[in-house]
Amino acid sequence: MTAFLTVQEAVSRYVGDGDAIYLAGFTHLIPFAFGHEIIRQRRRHLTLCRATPDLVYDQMIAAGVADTLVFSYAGNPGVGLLQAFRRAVEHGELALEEYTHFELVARLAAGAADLPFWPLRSLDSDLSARRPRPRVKSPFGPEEVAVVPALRPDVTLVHAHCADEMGNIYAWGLLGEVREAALAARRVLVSVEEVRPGDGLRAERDHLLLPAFRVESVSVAPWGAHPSYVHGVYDRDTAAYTEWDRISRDAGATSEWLDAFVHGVPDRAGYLSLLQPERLRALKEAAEHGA
Amino acid sequence: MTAFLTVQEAVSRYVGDGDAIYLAGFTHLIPFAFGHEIIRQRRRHLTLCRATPDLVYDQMIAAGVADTLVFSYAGNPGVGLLQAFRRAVEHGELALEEYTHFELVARLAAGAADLPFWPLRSLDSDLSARRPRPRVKSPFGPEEVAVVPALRPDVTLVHAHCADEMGNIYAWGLLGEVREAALAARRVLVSVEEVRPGDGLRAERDHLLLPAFRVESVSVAPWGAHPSYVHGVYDRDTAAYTEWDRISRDAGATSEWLDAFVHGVPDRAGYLSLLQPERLRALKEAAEHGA
Amino acid sequence: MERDRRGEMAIAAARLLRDGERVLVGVGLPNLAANIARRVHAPNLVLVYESGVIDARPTRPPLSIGDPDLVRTSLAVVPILDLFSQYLQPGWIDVGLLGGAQVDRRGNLNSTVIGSYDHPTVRLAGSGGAADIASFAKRTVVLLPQSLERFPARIDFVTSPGHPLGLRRERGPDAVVTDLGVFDFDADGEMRLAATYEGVSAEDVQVRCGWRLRVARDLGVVPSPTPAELDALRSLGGQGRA
Amino acid sequence: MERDRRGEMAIAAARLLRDGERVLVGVGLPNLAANIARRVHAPNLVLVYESGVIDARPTRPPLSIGDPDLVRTSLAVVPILDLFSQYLQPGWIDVGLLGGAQVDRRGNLNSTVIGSYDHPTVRLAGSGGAADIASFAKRTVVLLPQSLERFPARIDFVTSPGHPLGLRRERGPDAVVTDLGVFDFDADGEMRLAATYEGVSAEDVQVRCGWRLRVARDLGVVPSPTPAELDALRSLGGQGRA
Repeated sequence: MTAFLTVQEAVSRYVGDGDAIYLAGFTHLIPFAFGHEIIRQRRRHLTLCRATPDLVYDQMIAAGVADTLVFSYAGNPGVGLLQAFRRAVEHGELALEEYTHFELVARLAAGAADLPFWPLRSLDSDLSARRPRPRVKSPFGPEEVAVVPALRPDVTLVHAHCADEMGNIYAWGLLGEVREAALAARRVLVSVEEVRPGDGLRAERDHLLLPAFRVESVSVAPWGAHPSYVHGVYDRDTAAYTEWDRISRDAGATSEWLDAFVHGVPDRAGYLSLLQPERLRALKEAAEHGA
Repeated sequence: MTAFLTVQEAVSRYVGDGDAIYLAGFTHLIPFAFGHEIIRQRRRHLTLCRATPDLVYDQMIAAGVADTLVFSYAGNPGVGLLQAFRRAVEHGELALEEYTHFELVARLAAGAADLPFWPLRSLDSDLSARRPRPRVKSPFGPEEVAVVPALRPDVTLVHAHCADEMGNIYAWGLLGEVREAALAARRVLVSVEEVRPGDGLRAERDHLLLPAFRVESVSVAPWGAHPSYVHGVYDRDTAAYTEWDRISRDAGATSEWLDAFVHGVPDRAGYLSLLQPERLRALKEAAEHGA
Repeated sequence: MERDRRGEMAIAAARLLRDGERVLVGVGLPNLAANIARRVHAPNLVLVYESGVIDARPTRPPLSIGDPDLVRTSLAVVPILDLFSQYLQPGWIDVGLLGGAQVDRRGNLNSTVIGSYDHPTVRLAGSGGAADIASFAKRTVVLLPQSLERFPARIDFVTSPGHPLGLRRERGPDAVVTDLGVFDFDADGEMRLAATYEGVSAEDVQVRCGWRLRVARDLGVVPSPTPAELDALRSLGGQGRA
Repeated sequence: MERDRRGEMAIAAARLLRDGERVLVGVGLPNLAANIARRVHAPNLVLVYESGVIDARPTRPPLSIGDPDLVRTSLAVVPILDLFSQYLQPGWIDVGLLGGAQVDRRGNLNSTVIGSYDHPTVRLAGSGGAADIASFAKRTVVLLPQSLERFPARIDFVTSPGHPLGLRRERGPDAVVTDLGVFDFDADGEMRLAATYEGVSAEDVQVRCGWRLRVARDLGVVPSPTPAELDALRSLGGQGRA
């Protein structure tokens, strides 16, 4: 049975030091509430896996939770680079396992299907020079294709629109690699904007993201994806992405931000209380008008 | 650009003798209008590919269009066996390439991804004794997995709910292997219940089955899936599946049926004119009430 | 008074399903068994169909595994490829309920052909998903009526693999339910008669089995259907007499 | 009067796109170029984003490739895996528009690192989908401002493969658009200056290129932006002065 836990309980119970974790969500539905809670509980030696590390991993890297990053694009989307990531790499403080987008999602697909590898086409580059993509010969002809190894996170953390009382998870809009990342994991923890009582969600069958039996726990976390977005619920807080670029260029300012917005608050409600209500209202209105 | 053609024109232009074709649709959206037109145009030496041959291939086999059947389950769903298929096999008139469901859809997935093979787990059986599923060693560990070869039909034929005027194709309900079968093909021909003018369908983005640039031609064919069904539009004509069991047990009765319902009519409208209006009305009502 | 063999088989199979399990079912007897279980003792049973339907709550006996009623009452419908690769293959299906034309002592199933493959006496429908389900469901329960033809020493074709010789593999056949009794599988993977319906003896079963049958030392009797089970059977369109 | 180099580059790149093509674009200049083309001469251009968005009709410059506006105006949004495996890999993407930190004479692109990989001077974002797009789009158009640092004899890291030595592969780099001119690729896969903006000479370009540049015998001049192009540029939030 899917457990209904607070974000704190879920992280405390299921995310351990040294785990390989995947915070899913491609620009959309990024589980910031979970990411901040992992920082707050001072996990260490994590292997952070994510196609696009985005601000959430930049913050986690700055907070010192990570030893290794498995990724394919470490940019601040629409803004530039990830500054805490840059510092950690330029100072040799972070081990990297670097792939292309296609390779990384293919690794998840293999994990989700319980296969040791996934086949794809791949040309030589300095990425493959550093970490070979082995070739496998087709038994059916002269062709060779490359393969990448399965990626099986210990825990994948997902943010979604809503759950029903059984723990079935629903999401709308851009899904990126969320489903594959979840299905590849040994355990899936989900935070949602809301839990909807009754059977009403069953009519939304085309928007089922994960059935309850694939979900370890559900946590209610309104605004759990801010400053990323939840399609039709609140828009992306683009200003926050730009602000982070400024803050994160300075190690001291970064620490101060983490102290104030993560360590300095007990939970997501505390984080939200530090944001201007008008700011949140504008993001909500933008999403509703756009939808 | 996607062409808008009649069913006759589409088959005449794009389905050639000796082609490997795939009529997509798993119990749902089976393109009977296309199947009947292929019989009517007396194509020969086709390789018929379909997970579940169903009545449509039983009729095509009875009509003598096929040399080879690539399939995984040749039953009359909910009724029993496919009698024309049985006769052809028991008389040695049809070559078989037989797979499991998983293997067959995996072959399509490889075709859709332009890969020579697809990996999956597979235990030994008399199926694999007759046609080995070669093992490939993982470069990342001691494991071996089986692989099946890509299936790339010359033409995949699809029936769907509707298209827009650009040729984008929309469908609702159970999709089975339709998308993979279409994307694996060199050419995709689609018949639809209706073409909807304007941009209204763009709001149904979660129900896009195929973008226009993957579609060679669109043909309007109301009731194009009868006696299979179109979710929410008309229900499955279960009586027709039972009747076919009786008719198809006798080679003479089968020929008479083909003469009357396929060769004896010029097109789908002609076929429909042979059915009782109440019968069609009841199927429509059942779908609308159920939906 | 003639026995309702189909009803008895469905009820006996239903009892092997536990609440909360994910069960991959076909139409006919397997569907009947799963729905009896859901109504009687396993309200959270998750019915999965190889058409891609997950967690259906059918309102009528489905006429095919893609019946619109299954789709309309489902939690979700996924592409067939996803069902097999992301749910079945990794072990997320607890039980597969399978039929077949023949079964042997290792639980191998034939649903392909009677006679030889190239010159068949009767050509059957073939595997569909059966071989995949038999391979990767955590356990399978097989339903078929008992006869010498259906329980031969050697089946004509192995469509769905059972337990290899001398070894019980981790996943695979766990029970066989016939109109005479219920079988389980020994630690070495051989089928064993575990219980018979009232009035049926081990000898009655042996007579309709093509090999020397193992019989449990504590051979049981399949308990009679309860009123709740019979109600469920009737409401599902089974015959269901007491 | 200072030149609007970004605007000129976007317009020059837009002209390389043909109506009806499927174009895989990123945010920034590539997005600007594709949308100018769509408004001026290629109304049926299909904009595809590596986030899975197919056929977007953005109403504003997207702030990320997963911008809600792209999703809301799209024909469909598919899982990233499907976009790469079922659309890009089989060759259904006609053009990839790519940026990068460095390019070399074979069209190899670096977007990973300045300096060494293990001890970088500047660590950049990495491939994302760029290496996949450069490998499998039928052709790629590269946009980047021209400087010695960006056009070195040897780039620091090959993120996205260009043409192998001595061979023009079937897919791969087809044009490079900078703020000085437009390059194509010779039959042997080497970059060649094809045209310059008005007032820019081949020598101006050579000065900002780290290798001995091939120049087309019939070196052209990039035509000035048309009023329609400038209108489109302005309406898309580019600067767009004449």
